[in-house]
Amino acid sequence: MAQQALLIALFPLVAFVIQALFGKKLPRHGDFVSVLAIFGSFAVATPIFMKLLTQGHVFDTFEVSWMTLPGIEASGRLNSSVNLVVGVLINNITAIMLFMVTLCASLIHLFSVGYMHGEERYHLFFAYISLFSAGMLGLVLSDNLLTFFMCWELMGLCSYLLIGFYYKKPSAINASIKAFMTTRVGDTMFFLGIAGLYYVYGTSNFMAIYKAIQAGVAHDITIAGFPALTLIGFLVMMGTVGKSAQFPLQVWLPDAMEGPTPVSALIHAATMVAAGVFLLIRMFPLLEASHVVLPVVAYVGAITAFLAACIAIVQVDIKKVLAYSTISQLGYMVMGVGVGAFAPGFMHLITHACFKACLFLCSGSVIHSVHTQDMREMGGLKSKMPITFATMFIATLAISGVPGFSGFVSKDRILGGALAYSMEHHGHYLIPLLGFATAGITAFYMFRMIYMTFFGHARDEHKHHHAHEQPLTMTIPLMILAGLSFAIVFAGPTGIESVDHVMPVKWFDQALEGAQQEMGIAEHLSPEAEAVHHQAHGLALMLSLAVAGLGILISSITYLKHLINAEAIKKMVGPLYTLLWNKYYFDELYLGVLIQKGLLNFNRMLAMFDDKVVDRIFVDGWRDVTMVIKSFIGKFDDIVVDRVMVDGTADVTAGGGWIVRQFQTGKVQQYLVLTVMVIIVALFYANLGLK
Amino acid sequence: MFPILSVMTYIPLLGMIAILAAPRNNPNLVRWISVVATAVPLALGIYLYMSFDRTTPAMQFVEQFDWIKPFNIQYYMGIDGLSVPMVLLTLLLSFLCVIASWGIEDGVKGYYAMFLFLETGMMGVFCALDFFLFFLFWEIMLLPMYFLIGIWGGKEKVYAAIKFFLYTLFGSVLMLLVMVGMYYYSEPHTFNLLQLAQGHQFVGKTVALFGYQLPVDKLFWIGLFIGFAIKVPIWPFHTWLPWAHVEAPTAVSVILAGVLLKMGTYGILRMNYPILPEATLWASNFMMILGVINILYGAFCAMAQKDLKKLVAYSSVSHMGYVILGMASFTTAGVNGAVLQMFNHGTSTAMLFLLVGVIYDRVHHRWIVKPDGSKGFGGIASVVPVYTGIMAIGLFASLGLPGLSGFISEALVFLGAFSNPKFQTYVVIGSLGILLGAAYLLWMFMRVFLGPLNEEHKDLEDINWREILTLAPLCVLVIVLGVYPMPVLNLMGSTIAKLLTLFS
Amino acid sequence: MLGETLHNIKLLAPEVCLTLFLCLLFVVDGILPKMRTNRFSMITTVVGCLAALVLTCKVGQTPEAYFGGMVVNDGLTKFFRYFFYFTAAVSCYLAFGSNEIEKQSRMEFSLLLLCTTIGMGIMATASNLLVLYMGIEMVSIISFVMAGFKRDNLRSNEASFKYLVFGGVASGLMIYGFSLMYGLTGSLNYPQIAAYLTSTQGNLGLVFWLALVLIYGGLAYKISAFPMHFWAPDVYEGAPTPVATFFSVGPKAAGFAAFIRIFLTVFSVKTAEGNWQMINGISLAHVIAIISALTMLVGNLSAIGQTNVKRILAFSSIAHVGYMLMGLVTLDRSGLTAIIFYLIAYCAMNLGAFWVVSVVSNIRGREDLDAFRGLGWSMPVLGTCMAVFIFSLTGIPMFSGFIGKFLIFGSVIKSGGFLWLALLGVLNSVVSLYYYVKILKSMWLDKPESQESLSLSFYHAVGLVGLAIPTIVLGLYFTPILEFAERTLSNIL
Amino acid sequence: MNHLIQFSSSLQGYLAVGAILFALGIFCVMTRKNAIGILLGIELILNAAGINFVAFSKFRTGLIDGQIVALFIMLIAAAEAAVALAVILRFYRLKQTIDADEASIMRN
Repeated sequence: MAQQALLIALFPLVAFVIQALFGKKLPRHGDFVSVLAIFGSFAVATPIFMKLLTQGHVFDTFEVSWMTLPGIEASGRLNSSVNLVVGVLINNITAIMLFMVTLCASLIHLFSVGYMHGEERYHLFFAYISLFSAGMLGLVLSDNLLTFFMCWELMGLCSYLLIGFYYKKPSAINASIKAFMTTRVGDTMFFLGIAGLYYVYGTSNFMAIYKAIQAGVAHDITIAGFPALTLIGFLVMMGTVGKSAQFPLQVWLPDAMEGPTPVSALIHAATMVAAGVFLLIRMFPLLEASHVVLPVVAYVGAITAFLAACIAIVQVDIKKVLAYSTISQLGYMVMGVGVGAFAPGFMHLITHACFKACLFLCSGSVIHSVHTQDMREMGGLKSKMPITFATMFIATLAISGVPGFSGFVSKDRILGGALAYSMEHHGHYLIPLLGFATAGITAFYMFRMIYMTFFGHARDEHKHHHAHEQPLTMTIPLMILAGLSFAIVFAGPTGIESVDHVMPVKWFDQALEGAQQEMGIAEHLSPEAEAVHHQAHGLALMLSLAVAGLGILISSITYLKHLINAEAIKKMVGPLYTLLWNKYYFDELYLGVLIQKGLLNFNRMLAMFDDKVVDRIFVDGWRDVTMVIKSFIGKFDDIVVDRVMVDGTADVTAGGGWIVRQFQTGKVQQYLVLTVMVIIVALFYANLGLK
Repeated sequence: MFPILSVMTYIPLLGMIAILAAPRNNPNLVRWISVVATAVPLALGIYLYMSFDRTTPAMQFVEQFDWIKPFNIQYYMGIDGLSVPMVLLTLLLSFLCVIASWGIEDGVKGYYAMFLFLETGMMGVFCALDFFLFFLFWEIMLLPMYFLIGIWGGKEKVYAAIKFFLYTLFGSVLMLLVMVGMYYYSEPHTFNLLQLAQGHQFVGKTVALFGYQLPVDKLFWIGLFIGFAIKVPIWPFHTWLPWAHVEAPTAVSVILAGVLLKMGTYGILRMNYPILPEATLWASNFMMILGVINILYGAFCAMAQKDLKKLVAYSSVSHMGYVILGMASFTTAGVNGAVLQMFNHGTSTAMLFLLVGVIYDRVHHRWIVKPDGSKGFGGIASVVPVYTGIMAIGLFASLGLPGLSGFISEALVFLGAFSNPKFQTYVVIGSLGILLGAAYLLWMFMRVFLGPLNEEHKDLEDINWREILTLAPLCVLVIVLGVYPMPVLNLMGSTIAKLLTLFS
Repeated sequence: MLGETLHNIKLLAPEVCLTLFLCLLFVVDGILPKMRTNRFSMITTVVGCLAALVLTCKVGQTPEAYFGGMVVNDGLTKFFRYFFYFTAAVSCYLAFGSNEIEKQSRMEFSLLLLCTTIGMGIMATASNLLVLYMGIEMVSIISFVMAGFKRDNLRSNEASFKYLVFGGVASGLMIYGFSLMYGLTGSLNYPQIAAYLTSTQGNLGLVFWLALVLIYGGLAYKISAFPMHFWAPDVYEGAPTPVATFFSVGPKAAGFAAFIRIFLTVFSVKTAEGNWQMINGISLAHVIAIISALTMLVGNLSAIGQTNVKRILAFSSIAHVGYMLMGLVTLDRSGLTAIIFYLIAYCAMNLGAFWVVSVVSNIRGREDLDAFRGLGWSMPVLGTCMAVFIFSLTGIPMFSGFIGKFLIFGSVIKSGGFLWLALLGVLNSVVSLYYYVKILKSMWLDKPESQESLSLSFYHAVGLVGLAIPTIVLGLYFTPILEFAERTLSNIL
Repeated sequence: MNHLIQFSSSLQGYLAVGAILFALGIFCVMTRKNAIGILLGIELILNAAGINFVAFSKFRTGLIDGQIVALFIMLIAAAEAAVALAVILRFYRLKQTIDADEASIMRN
């Protein structure tokens, strides 16, 4: 079964090659090649998912040795001292991820056929998207961190190419380089983490690492002074921080909105950014083993969630709002994993992928019809675009955590886990606090977006007049994605008996249970811990409902009924608003101080140093030194020193040559004087030598 | 049996003689002679690759007979895992460069004669196993390089040529002293590199210098290291590189970056490591520091460059830093990664230089940002799409993007170096190089290819078939080795394993 | 008695043969004035030299002193005789191709050249202070005349005047040194002097050192070593190029012959396994090392700033004397083999380099670097030969110059004590590249102003290529020369 | 200095004369402006050597080879003088002066 799974990643790869080489010449510029390829992958992924649903457990691996470097034993026989083995791992998590990724990707491919119609480099767009899908699926399938990292960076490349798709716009190029460089910061640390793993365990295969951690191998090894597991855990976390745009490396995601909207949907909502969280899930046993890293992960997640949510409030660009909401939701997932709620975190990843993809595609269809991204120029589109409105509204309900929708199920569990974590450890109350606050703010700004775009009167008549519903190819994906946002799809025990028995399908929890067994972390809680959890989940349910309702209420008052004047609040809040508007000045900090003033000046100075000083002083010129001497010794030397200056050590030798040549005065008698003087000196030494 | 190595080395020499004899006013005949003179050794090289035995670390295709009996100097040629990749790289790049320099008009005979003479020198260096023969080929290469840079170079060609010649000669005269020293301090006086490596002959001895009794093996190690470090180039000795690369014609700077830089590291692995293992261990920390400096220094300087070729030159300094990092780690993965990086850097930098040459032939300037601050190039991706595509491949290969060859060797170097507990802090600092590498290459890609079109270059015509022919094999190599590196990696495995037994 | 003199004359056959050719020239000069201006005199000189070469092969190999110990015939003499006659033949061939020697004074030139060659022969075979003085003076006085051969040229006259004054004083010092040595040891023959010096068991007085310094002064003038090198650049630049060519190789080698002869037979004694060991009390190794270092430095450093190619080559010949003296530091077999090989290599490459300068001065009338501009492209054969000679002079492998330096550094490093000297020598050869390549830069790297393609006459081409080929061949395969040097050294008296 | 003592007393005188002549010769060569003056200096040096040889031949060895050398020295001095005068004559014809410092066209 694992061999067929390889096909999932190979189809889009083949599509990329075909598209890149012959895209332009194919009919319809070859968009059908990519779409067929991704649907093919979906077709292969579904039976695996079905097998998981029916049997509740699926496991298969397939390995091939990629690089073997021989070493010589004492006996002189060649053994393979370094053997990099790579392959495919299919377990419950992979099956779910495969299904979700291929589903979202297929729908987004379909959507972009309509959205990108008429674009100048149409065929290249599909080439890049296929390459990206191949990278993402490769990442999901790979059973070791090396190929994981390779696909990870391949996706980084595709996001660079796709963000910079409209390369005529300077802002797009800057955004693409910013994205690539920021993620690369995270990737470099992640790679060091992998190197650490090879150092500690000699392999980066997940299964091998799980077994080694269970066996308690290598708890005492230190790398460069730090305990090994903590350092590796931290480095792996930094990989996620880079890729999933967590604090402090979150600056690139909002700018990544420069790319076409399907790209934002596929890459910057559903899959790539989720890969960071997927990494945490894959490496959860390692993080858990190091005890120090998990709380850090939780705090990073919580802080990112809260900060991003606040910024989203003030955004006017529809895609920017969604971008910040993505960062915020990712913060949720990271917080979930951080507090040990590993299963809800993964669940939120899946649910978020669906409804966030739907939200982005809806915003895409809105932008496609009104040709602007600024919400202040929209309004009253409800009547004009009924299907887009309906699907977008469902997705908004899901993300705001309204019960009955998938978002509620996963977010509630995460908040429950966070609460349980803080109650258990009698500390860290900041994490659940930030969690609930973010939940409220999320509801607030999502409904603000809905009201500003669809409700109220049209602010710009010309655009309103043009608004029209999108063709079927674009609306069908919206409907399917909206459908997935309903809770029954993922229903699982919500802790409330009455609600639970209504939800017939518990497949998700069974799958996660099986996965935890494999990872060796199925913690069997002690009775009182069980009670604390139960109590926490009940409390969390109440709190999240209250907070979500509050958010929606405030949002409707200000933006639907206009009872509170948003402008007045803005003035009253004043400096806080500008702080939020400038995204806490992170951009200025990174780009301005760190890059412009710090790095580039340093380079310019170093290059000048290399060219002028090292090249000149050590090698080419003693000019400055001779200048200093000149100023002291005065006129006579001025004549001698000036004529000596030629070029560097060459100066010195040439200078030496010049001095020696001055003895060659041309007058033969002076030669004789010199010769006789040398002979007298020689005699003096001979005499001295004799004594 | 058929002396394949000598034949491969001397066919270009025959080609040179044929060219000198060819009539003056027929440049095409000269070009075709040189194509044949490089194609035949390439074909033999492919046969060599096929029939090379990957399992034994011993020397293969050995040719050994007495040359100068009184000094026990032998004509001793042979290749093993270390030299095969370099030999193949030399043959391939020479063949491609001969095609790439089709556009040379003035002094065609002189140019191709010098070029073929250079190839003989390079082949000799990689195949020679007798120190005297090695030194002979090592210095012979300087002559054609001086004339190639000096006559067909850019504006400051004369200064660059003499600087290159003086620098490398300084290095190689130190090597001459070490060679003679090793001859007289080895028990049965010999120049044979394999015999010199037997029995740690130089460990105890000392020599008097300025009144002190200095240990002989450390002095030899330092002398050889300086000679080879100038070639690599390693940090304090690198200032000739930007000059020589910028002023040399395209094909020559490809060979300079593709092959000549590797001779330094190849020399260290061929001589310093096996003959003076104790001294190498003694100096491993020192080499690691220099490697890290090379990486960061090259990257930082590259960031501030405004000339395309100088940027690629400094990037070579940075990439060679990885090789030194890998070599100094004494781990299987590290050293294998280093030798693979020598091969991969050869292909990816050759691509970059060829591409810079393509744009230079059309526009006759290489300014990313003109000295007066105005834009050199801008947004030419829309005008020359195919060229941009190939440049992207070359760029991302040298960037170390997974899926292309640069990543594999960088990964091996870092995995290897990291698994040696002594050097972990160095590796962490060195990994900054990966980050900076991405920065300056992407900055260049953005400034030259993306953004609004610079009107000056509206009518730039795209890459033609001849240029594609030179770049295609390199693209294929870069991609194939990125996916499955074993075809090149298994060549060197057994030799490096045997080499490392000295250090375990 | 008669039989013995006959035997002695048979041993002196080459010199005798040359004298006969000299007389022939005198007679022809008197009888057939027409022969003065054509190539007859060159042909006779060359034939004379070849005949002498053949006779030297015939002369017996067994080392013996004859004419009462005043003259000795052994391996050293045989080698240097080959050397002188070859140099004389080539210089004469070169001179007749250059327009600096007018047609009417061709006869005189050949006469002077033959005479100098005989003088050099005597210097090499002398094992008696008087005979040595005769030989040196014979060569010097004729060289004064040859230096000033271009009568109406101011620079040539100035060259001969300087050479005259400096040479006169130097040989004066030398003969005064000889007188003191004669006074101290009571004999003129080297063996007796050596016997006396060994008998003093090391407590040699100040007089001996004074004599030694003065004798060194005289000999250093001949090979233009450190304190006595001042005359060389001016004389080489002023003298006509063929004469300068001859000066840089012939008399210099003769000086070396005398230097080695005195060193080996007077100041040291032959040890068992064929090396030489200083007489106790005289440890000159460090003195020679310092002299060689200073000579190298003076030669190389002064040459850097020069623009006149002849002057560059003059300084380079001083530098090469410095390299050769390094061989004498250890006085063992490898050192002397190195000197012999270096002399052979130096002869070929230096003759070639000067020959190119002579051809250029034929065409362009002047010898500064601008005259060489673009000559590589207009005369490829000349350019390539010059490249071969220049790279060989610098010591780049594949050329004989490198092998010379390789052997010299080898002998120095082998002795172990003088690593600093080897380092200095190596750095000097890097510095030497700087000014040598300036010549190639102007020949090849600079484009010629006018595109006129000059043709190199066959007369010169034969000579140049004839010298370039051995420079390359010796660079690649030099075993026969080593064996020849071995034979030479094995039978020194 | 003990070697000199064993010679008979009168040798001292000759050697002293020789040495003085030698010193004068060198001094004369170095200081005289006039080219002919320089030649005189050279002749003085050669004669000093001649005196030494004759003195040693009489007192030290008693053989006549010292005197033969003196003869040869005179011979060579004559030859040298002839050539020198010819060169100086040509020098005068070209530069109308025989000041030694004039001969310095070719320098460093």
